[in-house]
Amino acid sequence: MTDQLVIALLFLVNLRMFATSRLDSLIRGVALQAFLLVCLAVVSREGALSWEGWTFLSVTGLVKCAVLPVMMTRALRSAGIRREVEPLVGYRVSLFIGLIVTGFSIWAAAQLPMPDGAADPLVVAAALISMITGLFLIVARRKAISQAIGYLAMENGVYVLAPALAVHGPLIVETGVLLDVFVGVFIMGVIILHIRQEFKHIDIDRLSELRD
Amino acid sequence: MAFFLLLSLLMYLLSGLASLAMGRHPAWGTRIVPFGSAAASLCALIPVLYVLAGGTPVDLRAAWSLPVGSFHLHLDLLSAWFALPVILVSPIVSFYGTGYLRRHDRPRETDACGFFLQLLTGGMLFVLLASDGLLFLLAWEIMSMSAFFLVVFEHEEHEVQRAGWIYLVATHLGTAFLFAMFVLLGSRCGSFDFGDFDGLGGVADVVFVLAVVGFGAKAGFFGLHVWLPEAHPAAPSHVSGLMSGVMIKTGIYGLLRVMVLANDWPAWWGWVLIGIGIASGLGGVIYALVQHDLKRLLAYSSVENIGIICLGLGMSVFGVHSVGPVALFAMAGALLHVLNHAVFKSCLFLGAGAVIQAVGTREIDLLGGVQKRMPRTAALFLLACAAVCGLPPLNGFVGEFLIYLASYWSVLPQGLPSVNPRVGGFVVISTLALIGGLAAMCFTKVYGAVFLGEPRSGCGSSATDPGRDMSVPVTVLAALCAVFGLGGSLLMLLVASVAARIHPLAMAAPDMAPLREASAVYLNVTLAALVLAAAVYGLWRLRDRLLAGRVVRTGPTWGCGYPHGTPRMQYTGSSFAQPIIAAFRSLLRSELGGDWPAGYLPGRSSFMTHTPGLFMHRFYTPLFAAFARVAVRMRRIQQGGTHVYVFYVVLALVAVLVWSLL
Amino acid sequence: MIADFFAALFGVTLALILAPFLRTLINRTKARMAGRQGPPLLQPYWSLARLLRKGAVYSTTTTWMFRAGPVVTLATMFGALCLVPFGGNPALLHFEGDVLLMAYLLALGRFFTILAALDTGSSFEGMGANREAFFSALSEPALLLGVAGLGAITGSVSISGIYGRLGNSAFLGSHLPAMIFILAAFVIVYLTENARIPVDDPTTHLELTMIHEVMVLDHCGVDLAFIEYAGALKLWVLGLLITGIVFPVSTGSFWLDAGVSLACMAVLQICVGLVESLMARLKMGRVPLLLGIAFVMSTLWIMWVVR
Amino acid sequence: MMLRILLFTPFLAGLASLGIASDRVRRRLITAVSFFHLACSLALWTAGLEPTAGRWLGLDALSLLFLLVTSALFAASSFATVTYLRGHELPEERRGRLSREAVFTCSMLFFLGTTTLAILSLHTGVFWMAIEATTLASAPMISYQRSSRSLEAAWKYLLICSVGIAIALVGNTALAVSIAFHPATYGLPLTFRGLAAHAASLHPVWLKVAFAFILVGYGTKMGLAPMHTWLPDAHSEAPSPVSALLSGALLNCAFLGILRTNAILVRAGIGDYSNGLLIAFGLGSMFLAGWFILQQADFKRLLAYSSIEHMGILAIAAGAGASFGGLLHALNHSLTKGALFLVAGTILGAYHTKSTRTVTGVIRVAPMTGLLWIAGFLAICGVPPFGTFVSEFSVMTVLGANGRWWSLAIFLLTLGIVFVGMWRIVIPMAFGRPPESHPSGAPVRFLSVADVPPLALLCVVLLLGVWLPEPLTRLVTQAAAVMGGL
Repeated sequence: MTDQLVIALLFLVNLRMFATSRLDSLIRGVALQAFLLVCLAVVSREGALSWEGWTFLSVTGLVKCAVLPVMMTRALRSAGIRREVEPLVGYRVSLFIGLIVTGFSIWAAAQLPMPDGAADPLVVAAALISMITGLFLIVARRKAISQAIGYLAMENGVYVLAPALAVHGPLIVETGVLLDVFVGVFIMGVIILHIRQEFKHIDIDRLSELRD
Repeated sequence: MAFFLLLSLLMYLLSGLASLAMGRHPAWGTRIVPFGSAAASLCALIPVLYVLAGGTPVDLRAAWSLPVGSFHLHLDLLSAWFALPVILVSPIVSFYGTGYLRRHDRPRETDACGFFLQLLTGGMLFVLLASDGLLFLLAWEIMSMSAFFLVVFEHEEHEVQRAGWIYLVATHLGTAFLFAMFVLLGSRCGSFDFGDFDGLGGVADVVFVLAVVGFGAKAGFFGLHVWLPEAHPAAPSHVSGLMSGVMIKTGIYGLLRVMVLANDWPAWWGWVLIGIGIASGLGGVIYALVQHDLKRLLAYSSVENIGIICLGLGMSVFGVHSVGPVALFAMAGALLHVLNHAVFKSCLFLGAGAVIQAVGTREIDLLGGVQKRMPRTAALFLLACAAVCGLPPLNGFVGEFLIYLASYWSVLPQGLPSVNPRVGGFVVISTLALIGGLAAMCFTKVYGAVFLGEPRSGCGSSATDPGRDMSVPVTVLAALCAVFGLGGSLLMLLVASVAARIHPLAMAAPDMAPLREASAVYLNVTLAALVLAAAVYGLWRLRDRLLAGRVVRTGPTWGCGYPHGTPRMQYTGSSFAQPIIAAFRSLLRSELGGDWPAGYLPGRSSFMTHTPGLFMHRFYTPLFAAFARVAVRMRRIQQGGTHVYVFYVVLALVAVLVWSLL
Repeated sequence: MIADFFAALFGVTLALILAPFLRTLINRTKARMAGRQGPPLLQPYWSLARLLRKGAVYSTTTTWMFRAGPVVTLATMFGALCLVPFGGNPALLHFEGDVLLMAYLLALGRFFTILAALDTGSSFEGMGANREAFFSALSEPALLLGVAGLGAITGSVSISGIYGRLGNSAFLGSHLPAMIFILAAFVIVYLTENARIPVDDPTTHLELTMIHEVMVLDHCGVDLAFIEYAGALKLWVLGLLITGIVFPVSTGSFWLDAGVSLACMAVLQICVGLVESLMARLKMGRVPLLLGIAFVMSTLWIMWVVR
Repeated sequence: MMLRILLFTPFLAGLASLGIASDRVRRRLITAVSFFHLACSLALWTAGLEPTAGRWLGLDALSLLFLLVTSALFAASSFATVTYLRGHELPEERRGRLSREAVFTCSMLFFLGTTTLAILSLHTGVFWMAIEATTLASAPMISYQRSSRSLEAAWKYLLICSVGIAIALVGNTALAVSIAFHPATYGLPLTFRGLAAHAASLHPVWLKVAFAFILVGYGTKMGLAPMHTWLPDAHSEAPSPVSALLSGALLNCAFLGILRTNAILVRAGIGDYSNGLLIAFGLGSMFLAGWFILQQADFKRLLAYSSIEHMGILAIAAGAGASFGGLLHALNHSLTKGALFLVAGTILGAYHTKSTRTVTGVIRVAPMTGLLWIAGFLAICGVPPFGTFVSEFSVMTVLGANGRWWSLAIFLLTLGIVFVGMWRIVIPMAFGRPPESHPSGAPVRFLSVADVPPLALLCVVLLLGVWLPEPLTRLVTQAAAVMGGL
């Protein structure tokens, strides 16, 4: 029951991320997405969770819902931009694409041969849609920061895919993955700052001096 | 015997390295290369003569740690025969080279030149010895690459760089076909050892085509010849001599090596070879005729001679299906022409080099009257010219004589079912005759325009014969032209065993009796030559005797009533070639230019012709331009947008998923 | 064997003596056609003798090449003379492929004539040399191919063999058209090589129209004599190739054969005279066409011979 | 033990370098650590190979081979790094602890560490971690100059590779799922070897999915077309020693992941599928790279594209089952390309431009550099007697033996295009007169210090072309066996 609720929320959040133009709401969206995904991870393995599992999940939640968003917001401030004007793909179209993609991911999740003990296909679908959202943001948005957000969203999706498919990676690996993501986003932020200093803007499509 | 071969290869390498190391040494610098080359040649000469004299083939296998291929050297009659020109010409050339390069002041390039010259010569020998696919390619590339570094000797000039690039591309694209050929053979025969290639793994026809293209690029078959007229003018003259005289023959060698491994020679191989022969022979000589650049002209004449060799090979393919001595004669003729062309062509290049160095230009139409200033060089060059025209009693005649003879035999009625031999012989005779006439025209043009008459420009008014270091090698080569010509019978005896064993049918029972008769026949030619010489001498004396008591005055050339003749009014090489340009307009597509005399009192007028290479101009240049255009169009893929790049990733992922799940 | 040798020797000496006389025949014919008296019969001999007695003027431009030209040309003609059979007997020197030697001896002589002409540095002689080289390059294949055709018919690869066997009438049947074409080709080659009308005009003195004559403009005295004599010999040598086809004599008796061939030779020269007086010289640009025709005709035998 | 030392030394040194104030010490540190690393891996080799199979880390022939290549390249390029840093001294106030150069040193050492980790890791997850970590460690090195171009390159590199590697993570998950269907494999630790051992009882569909994701993911990092797009930018903008490392070490690591996964599929009996994909991507990469090499205006980009082409060759070799030739080619290519990038760095230092049109007459300006430039290109074109010739030829022979004639044709065609394009560019660069702008008065030294490392590398390649030492042959053979999934 709860998980269905979470999934529904998740779909909504993702659609919102497809459609929104304000970068701060995008960040909030990704934070919320992360939170919901963690919740999904919790509910998808019914309570069979050791204490280090709990700690790990809480750490993850902390990093993904609090630390990274905060970092992003600060990068956003220093970059001094609020919203994504004229994206490569307009917002209505994006929303439309979002709907299509949602449908596709639900269908795809239904197609997959599930191992026993796997969660509800909808969970998988939720993971997929989050990933696709991330990819879409990277492809269809101009600002470097929204691409970073996209990367984060994608990571969220990938991250929850494992528990959804009843795959329990060893803790150390999970930690390493989390660390990587953290450092990755951190460095992205740093580079965004440098780009900001160098170019006075962070429009990726104007960032195409290197070409053949 | 194998020891000597290894030793000679090693000597080439070591002397090359030594010349790199101590090239500036006052005493040694100039000596290392030629003497090293001579010593190596002597070492190689022993086993080569041993094999040619009927000894057992020299075979050497050694362990080699590479994943594919094995270290297998093999010196049989075929490779021994092709080794002859290498051994004979390379030392002479390198002796000349030291003198030639001393006159350029480029110490570093000179050292490199010495090194790569040794590498080239050793590489050629290595190619002839290698009896394993990988080893062969190794040797082949070493040879080609060192030739490249020799070509770019004067690398500041843009033409030289371009020439080097063209040569490199030509040789490498040719080699790509050889890669394919050896991979095919290896996959069919299970190993890369030539010993296992018997019957060419049942894919003889494919292999033959690949070999024709791959080796033809090196040999300079017409159409694949574009690098010769570029590289030879660019390279130092002795290098051009070596490349044009000897290196391009390795292409013929490779082709023959492959053909020998076949069980049978289908008739269409013969037609292919004769077709190549006609194209190369006629195309080569016609293009040679219309050139203004002395060395470019010589390069085209090499294409022509390769064509003659191909005609011989084609005839011998037909000979396999015919009776009588056709196959034997044709093959022997081709092989002899390989040797003889090596001699007279290198002689021509060395002589041309001496002239060019003395007068400082390669433009034929700027020269004239060089004979008065460089009489010795002129005489030697004349000899070589007569040889390249195939005039008796010089060595150019020997090979052509045999090929002609084979063709005459093959048109005789023999009651064979197939008409291929008779028609083939008929075609070969007509082509050879045309080539001969045009070649005579071409080289009378060269000699007349460069050496005879009055100087057409100030070029080289102070030219003199070069010193002994350069003139002796040329003399030796010219002498070889005469000796090989007069001793044609002996050459035929020498080549008999080789030619007789090459044929797939004759392998078992080589029959070289006809060649013995032919060599006896050729004695008549020698005899006639001697009689001729006697007659010339006698008539000359007679003339002197008759003129003895008479008034012999000198005066200006009769100008036919035009009193103010100037040297620039002489018939130039261009005007000499004009009828050809007119006759073959459609083929040559020469560009005629200059301003024609106009009005009643015309001012200064001029005329120029330029004949671009057909394939270069109409095929390769457009082709490469097209490639460049496509490349530019492809650039759009890498247009700089990150999201586009990520989109590529996504697309690839989707594509792969779809392909793997559907 | 010995008889053959002496017969051939006789043929050669006959040629050496009678060759200049052929000029007379041609000129007489032309004169008669033009209704003139014509030069005395022995005129060529007189002119040769006078030339041999003259002194010489050499251009300062020239080198030994200029002097070598006539000598080598004459020598090569001697050589060629030894290779063609006369009157059904094998030639003085005959072997497989002697036709090649003959053709290339002619080429050698031409080579030196051309170089000698270029040695003078005169633009006119250069022009003549150029034409000579070009036209001979076209006529040589016709000659060699024609001989090859005859060889294919008779089954021999030496001139003497070929002309010896042409006698028996077995070839006349199916091969007649082939032989006619070859003959036609030979006639054109004959006119070209000997610089006769319609290819060249030996009588005119307008340098621009001449080929062979203009090449020897600067030669005089002995050299000119050599050249003239060589030209006469060339008439004879190539003439034998034609007469051998037209009238392949093989009556047993030697003297008869010799006489017949001499008669044929005379007739041939008269025909040449007739051609010269009935035809005009072709435009220089058309000559290659004519030679092309000769080449084609010399190839046509393939259709009858190779089946 | 040895492995741990090998692994942790770089990390510790990296952390330490952050705290070091003096540039000289830090630069010394780089050289010292790289040579220590090289010594350790050589010691591992000479110690004789016992496949240590820990749960996370382990050493087998394959990893040893790549380890040797990596540490050799690091050792070679450490000198060049030092010279580079000397050449780009920062202003006084920017020196000291946590300075940009300190960060650079740190990330370089971390890069070494993460590369080692990737090579040594047996567990799919750890491998993934390590690969992502290499990206993170190398990004700051690319953006070292802080120029607009280098920042752009770094951003593209970071983003595209991160996305790709995230995709690869999905592949890992799919692998994990594929074991969940069969009791024999349920709960199996996700080590490459373990998976290969039980390959038969894995779920084929999930395996296919896994391979698809992993191929695209790690392929992005390896530079297979069309995921290669970051590679030319990163290689051309990074400092030349870094480019050498990226091209010689990093790409190989990603390739390692694909290899090990492919081994699993081969053992699972769906090798045709994965091999077909590999060959397709390989040919695609070669072909595309060939076109971009034609008329390339920037010689570092030229080298980058040639790396793409050679990655294609490696993929083809893996797909065609030319294990020996492929691994040999990986070795040869890494050494050659490393040498070429180092030489490119020298040329860049001498001419201050990467434009192929303005650089002329290198053998006049710096003879040895010019010679190395030419020799390097001969080697990279697979011209004998260099090792690349042997390895490429043996790959071709396998293609022929499998009867893949079309692949062979495209292969040869591409090699031809590449050759034409490269020499069109290289001849005017190496030969000719130096540009007028260049100070001709400068005294020409035949051999400068900067030439020594590339010279050494090329000598090794040359040696490998004429003689393979027996231990190396054994190593490569064993590695090939590992490639077969044994």
